[in-house]
Amino acid sequence: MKVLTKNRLLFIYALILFVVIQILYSVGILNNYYMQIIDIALINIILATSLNIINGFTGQFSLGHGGFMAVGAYTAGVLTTLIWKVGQMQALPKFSLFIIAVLLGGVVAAIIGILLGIPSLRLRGDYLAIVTLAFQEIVRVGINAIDYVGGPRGLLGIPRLSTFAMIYFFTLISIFIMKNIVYSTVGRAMKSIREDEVASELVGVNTTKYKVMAFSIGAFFAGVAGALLVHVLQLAHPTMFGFTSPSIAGPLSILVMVYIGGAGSLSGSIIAAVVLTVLSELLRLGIDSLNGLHIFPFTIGPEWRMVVYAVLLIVVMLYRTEGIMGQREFKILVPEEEEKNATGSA
Amino acid sequence: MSGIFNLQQLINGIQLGSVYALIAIGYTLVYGIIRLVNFAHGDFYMLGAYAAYFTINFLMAQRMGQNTLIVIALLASMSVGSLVAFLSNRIAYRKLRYKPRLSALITAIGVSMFLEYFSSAIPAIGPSYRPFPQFISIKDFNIGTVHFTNYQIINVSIAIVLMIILTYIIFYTRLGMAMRASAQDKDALRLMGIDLERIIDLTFIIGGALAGAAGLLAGLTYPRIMPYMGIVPGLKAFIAAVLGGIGNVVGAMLGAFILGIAEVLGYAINSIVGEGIAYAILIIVLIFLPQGLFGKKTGEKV
Amino acid sequence: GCTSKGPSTIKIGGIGPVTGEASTFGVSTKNGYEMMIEEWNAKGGVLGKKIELVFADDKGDPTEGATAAQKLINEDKVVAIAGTVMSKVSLAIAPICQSAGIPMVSPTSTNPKVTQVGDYIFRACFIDPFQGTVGALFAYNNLGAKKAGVLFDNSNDYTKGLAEFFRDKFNALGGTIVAFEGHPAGTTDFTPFLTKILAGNPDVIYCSDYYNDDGLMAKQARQLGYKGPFLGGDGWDSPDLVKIGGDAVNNSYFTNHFSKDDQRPEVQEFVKKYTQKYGQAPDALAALGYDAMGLILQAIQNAGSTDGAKIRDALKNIEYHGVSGVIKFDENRNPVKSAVIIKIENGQQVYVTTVNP
Amino acid sequence: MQRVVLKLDSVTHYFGGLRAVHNFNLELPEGALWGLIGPNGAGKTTIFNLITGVYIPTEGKIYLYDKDITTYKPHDVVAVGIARTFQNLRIFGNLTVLDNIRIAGHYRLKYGLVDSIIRTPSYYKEEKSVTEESLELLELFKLKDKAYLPAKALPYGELRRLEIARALATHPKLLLLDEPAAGMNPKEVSELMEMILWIRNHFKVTVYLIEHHMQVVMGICERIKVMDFGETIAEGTPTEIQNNPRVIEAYLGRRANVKG
Amino acid sequence: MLKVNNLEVYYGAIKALKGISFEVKSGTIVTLIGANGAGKTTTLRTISGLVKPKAGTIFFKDIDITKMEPHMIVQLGVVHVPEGRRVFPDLTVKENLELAAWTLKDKNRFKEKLEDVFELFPRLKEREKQLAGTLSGGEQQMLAFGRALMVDADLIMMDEPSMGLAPVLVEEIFDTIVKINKEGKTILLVEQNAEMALEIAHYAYVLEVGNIVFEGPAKEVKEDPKVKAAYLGA
Ligand SMILES: Nc1ncnc2c1ncn2[C@@H]1O[C@H](COP(=O)(O)OP(=O)(O)OP(=O)(O)O)[C@@H](O)[C@H]1O
Ligand SMILES: Nc1ncnc2c1ncn2[C@@H]1O[C@H](COP(=O)(O)OP(=O)(O)OP(=O)(O)O)[C@@H](O)[C@H]1O
Ligand SMILES: CC(C)C[C@H](N)C(=O)O
Ligand SMILES: [Mg+2]
Ligand SMILES: [Mg+2]
Repeated sequence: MKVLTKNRLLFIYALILFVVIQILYSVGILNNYYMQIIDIALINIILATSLNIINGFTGQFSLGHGGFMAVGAYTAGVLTTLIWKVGQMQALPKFSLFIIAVLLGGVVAAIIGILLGIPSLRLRGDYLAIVTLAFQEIVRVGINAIDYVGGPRGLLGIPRLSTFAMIYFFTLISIFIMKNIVYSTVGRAMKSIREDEVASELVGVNTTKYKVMAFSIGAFFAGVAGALLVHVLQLAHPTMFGFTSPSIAGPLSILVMVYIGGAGSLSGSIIAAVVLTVLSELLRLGIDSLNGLHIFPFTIGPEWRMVVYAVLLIVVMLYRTEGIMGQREFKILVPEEEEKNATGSA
Repeated sequence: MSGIFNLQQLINGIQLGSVYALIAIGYTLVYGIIRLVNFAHGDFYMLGAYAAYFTINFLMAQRMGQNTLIVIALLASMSVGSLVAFLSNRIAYRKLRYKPRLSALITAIGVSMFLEYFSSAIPAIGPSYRPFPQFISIKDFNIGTVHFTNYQIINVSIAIVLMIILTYIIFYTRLGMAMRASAQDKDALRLMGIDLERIIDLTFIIGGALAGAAGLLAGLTYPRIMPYMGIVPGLKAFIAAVLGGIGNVVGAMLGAFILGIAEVLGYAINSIVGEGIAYAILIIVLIFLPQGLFGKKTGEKV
Repeated sequence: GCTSKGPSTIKIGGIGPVTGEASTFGVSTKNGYEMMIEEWNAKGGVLGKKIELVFADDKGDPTEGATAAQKLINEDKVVAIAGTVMSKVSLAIAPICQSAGIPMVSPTSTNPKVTQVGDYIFRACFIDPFQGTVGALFAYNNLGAKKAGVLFDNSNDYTKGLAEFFRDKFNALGGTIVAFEGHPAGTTDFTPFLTKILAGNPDVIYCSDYYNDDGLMAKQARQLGYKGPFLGGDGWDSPDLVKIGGDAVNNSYFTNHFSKDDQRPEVQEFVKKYTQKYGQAPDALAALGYDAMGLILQAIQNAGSTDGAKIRDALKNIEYHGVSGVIKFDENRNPVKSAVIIKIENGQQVYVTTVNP
Repeated sequence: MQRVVLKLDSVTHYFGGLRAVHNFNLELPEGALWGLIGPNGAGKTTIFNLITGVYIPTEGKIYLYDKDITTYKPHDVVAVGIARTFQNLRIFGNLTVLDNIRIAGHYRLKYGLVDSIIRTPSYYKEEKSVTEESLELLELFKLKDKAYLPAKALPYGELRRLEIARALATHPKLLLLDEPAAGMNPKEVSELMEMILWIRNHFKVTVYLIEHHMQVVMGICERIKVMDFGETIAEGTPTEIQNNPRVIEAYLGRRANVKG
Repeated sequence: MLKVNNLEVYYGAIKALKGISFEVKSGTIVTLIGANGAGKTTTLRTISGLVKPKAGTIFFKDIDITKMEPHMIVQLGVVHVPEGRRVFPDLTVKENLELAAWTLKDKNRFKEKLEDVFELFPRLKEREKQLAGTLSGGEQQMLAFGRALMVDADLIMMDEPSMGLAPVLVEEIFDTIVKINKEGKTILLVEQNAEMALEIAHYAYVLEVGNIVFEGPAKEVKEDPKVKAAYLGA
């Protein structure tokens, strides 16, 4: 009998986790609040891992992830809401159209990713960062100017098609695909660019191609995640994807996740996405329960939550500078054939 | 007609540019030396504005004269900007000096969030807009159809004086020389018997002081302040610094004025796309001049 | 539902942005919620129970708002929600409340779509079209303006909405819009837009922003030589307007729910108590937050139950005397209340006239 | 007659106003081991950069086996068979030693993004073969026991070996070595000399080399070219070069401490 | 003058120096030779305070400098010319020299020193206003040397001054070292070019993967058969 391959194992674990969550939900241990946190955490996993492909694995410092999210979100939202009007459809065509819409959101984002990848060929480091940031803001301003998608009012009336199962499925597939990319000659090419662009060009890596590819892969998944997100919230709004968005699923927060988790570690992004998403809610609950204890003569206002969050960010970075995982990966994500070669796994 | 209005817009742009410039210089100064994109820099500006706000309110209650008042307020905002910049360097950046560059970027984001959220959480500042005291009576000047006020004159002249002082420091003093040298090779600097950390502290102090001064000027000209007021100007200053060639102080000033004027003229052309224009210019400039307008080509040597 | 031995308090959810760039609005709103609840508790609570406000921050962001609403409903088991400030966030919260059967009253979300989400969703404020239209009528008929300039926040649906309805109505009346200028969020320097507007020699400038921006705009317009009046919406209503705008805002007008000169006791009472408690006079957001919470509590009282459906039905039939006017809901759960026009004279708000919808 | 592997035809290169290389000509025969020397800043590394496509010459042509590669991108230059090492080590420090080698096989792998994602048989087949081949190469260079360490953990001497191995992993016909002996002591230098000779024979490559260690250049190069200020000032056998007064003046110095 | 005792230095988990001890006597040229990665650079970096040792002590003129910051150590009179020259490329030659004189309080003293340096390296004087980054390798090495002389130091530590230089320049640099030594400076010289280093040094230490394996007067070391075989390429 053949032993289980890791990929199968990964799917089995994932299935078990899925069933456990479903059971916990149906018996009421996990209420809608927890499910919402789980949904957002899963979406953040896709966002952080995909940004990591660009920033952590390929070493191209991008601040434009919000732009890709927005493109994916609006593409899918326009399809489901304005064009196909799936709101009143039966479950089956509705969900298959939804999957198509999400994928198309990813594809359009990926195409934009290719376009944005092109300046990355000429720009390095902070210059690239600022151009990607400018791109993100242009997307935001651009959406503001398009009345068809609601302009500053946002795209409204999006049906709630992102069920937990749907998000879970997309997250799992995304991780699987990105893991397979990372552990392949494509991934190696990306990492070599991060390490030394000139040297990798001079050992035969077409750095142009792989930089653009990294941008489009990252953009694809950011688009998918954006599409999923707006089908949870039932609206898309330009400010959600801008530089100043305070959202836990906003671009700045995702960037933080990549580096807190460890640039160059998918596992790190997964952990950081979950930890930071949960942490932000735990702080909310923590302040509530501190106030509930009535040990202080005053009540702690909800505004202190973000103060604590900021302090924790600084502290983690000061004491875990390489991020939680550094460049290490969970064993389960490392293919058999690469086990020996993985630079330290956890 | 439209020609004259364009002249007016030009003045508007210079005024906006001078605020950007003061923030951008600090940005670029710090960047030049420790390669840190200090996201919190816009918040130093915000705290500078609050420092001026409290000082002026306090001194106005003492019935102090206009001129002394503005000088003291300027000193107060510059000191607070310096102090906060100095402390954030010591607490959040110093320990990461020899670590991967981006980890300090994340603590900078943390510092920025902290300063904003903390300011808005404490009752002394609070989240609301505060009307900035207007202790100088407005005087209007008209030349043809171009209007400007004594506020604009005060604003632009303080900015210019500070910039001249800074340029002097950087290019004609030993401190400035050390600052430029530490941007090039830190260990070598230390081997010359120079205390690198002191140079970095001083850089933050100078950068913070300029941001603080910008806070005062913004308060004077746009008389309402709030804890999140630093985000957008901070972002714009960052853009200006990159546009000018990041790390290059003169470039940052010019970048700021170019950005200010381009933005204003952009709005004058089309209000909807106006906002995108600054970003579009930036992208186009960088595609053709990847090191910014005045950045030095540091073509990596193979 | 509310069956046997319920808890000893009734929990009401409150949502608003107390952090982030909209926090200045959120805090006023939250103050309004709190004050209303304190007043009821001082009177012995509702249905014989004390009322507890469970407040959650939404940072002015839809994602955070949705999570906050889920928490209030599922963790804290609130019976109704007052919230939230920004329409974009209310639109993410509304479907959650609707499907959970929890009534929601937004104090300030003016986008017409908000209450269209479902029959559990109400609001305490005007909707965008109303004020813009009233403003245009006033400008054309009462001020005799023939040429108007418009300045608004391009990325804020409220101010853009007002601006658009003003423009459309003003045009329909036969006036000319000399410039229709949107500025980006976070702008402090409005001179480029004002310069453009003034080039058309307007008789009036319609500024549909909130007071903090309007004050600056007025100032900067005066510096550019503008002498005429400004006109705005309820966003102008704040004591800080005059502090920011100074003399520049004198002889300007805005549409509002109520006037502080209004001699109705609830208004006078509110202004006094609020100023005492928070050290500053209330703005429009505080008033609406106060009324939104009042609507909910009154409805629970009227329903005699904390059951969501019953509260909803009570809200539908309510006639509530709030500080922002007498509120009754139309079939879209929008309040039917009249607007007043207020003039600023020597830094004081002066009642001008009442306009009925 | 031996074929010419590499031909540079009146190559000139400017950096802005600076003429770094002027009218450089070269016909490197198959199997040769030639050297390029000259004072600092003479333009030697620039020649390598021009050959490998890092810069495109301002004037002149570059041919590999009669194929005009003047305007090739660096990765295309690798694909047609030219590999190089760097004056300052350029190793992928955070990648394993094995990955440093495998990446050099990248351009030969046929499987692509889609194969990686769905793990087609060709992924497994090609990954297996590139891994095996890389391990063999590491064995030859006595680095196999360090294959799974991050490269940055290796001492300097091994890094230099790794860099040469990585260059060879691209299956070059021509190997360019830029100061391979930099920072080595005389003993290590002699070992290196042997290794270069061995590489030439074992991998059947043509070698072109830049060095300041006269021991190396005079010891193993068959012919030497001397540059100064971008100009070729001399060319010939080691003995000819050692006795060329112009070279002594510009480069070697009067007390020239040169061992053959 | 300089006494190093049982110095141990780690880079993360890598032990670069395994407890070395040596001393440098006033007025001499002492050379530290050894293979690549033996720890020569690390030794100098530790003495100048750039790297902190895990164990061991360093005394300079009987002052414990083990835990001092680099700028303090320079002020005491130890100057380090780093591997690879490390001039400030975007400052002019003169500015480079001015910075090096940071620790000098007296303006006249600075002028004097500058004269001295220019006298020793007339080529630097010619290029006073040129940006250091545009100097040739040999000139940069002279500048690095000159910078060290601007500091009022008694001990000059030089890390591979001949690296990457054309033979003709190597000769010049070594001549200068001898000259300076004759003028009274103590020199600690790290070199790969063992042959030439041993020729000018008075005393030598041989370093091998973090340990000192051999020491003696330079002449003896040069003739030692083991050293000959390992470092002089027979
Ligand atoms: N990217 C570049 N931009 C501008 N000038 C350059 C560049 N690369 C090299 N140079 C200049 O071209 C000239 C030749 O440099 P090159 O690196 O080829 O010298 P080299 O002969 O290899 O010297 P060394 O022996 O010191 O390595 C030098 O003057 C150098 O400063
Ligand atoms: N920054 C560093 N991080 C990790 N290891 C280092 C670092 N610097 C040096 N090492 C290691 O410490 C050991 C000693 O290095 P060092 O640079 O002192 O040697 P060296 O004798 O100066 O060699 P070379 O002749 O190459 O200059 C080597 O194994 C080297 O790899
Ligand atoms: C406070 C305001 C900006 C809210 C606005 N009325 C809205 O509907 O979004
Ligand atoms: Mg070279
Ligand atoms: Mg060394």
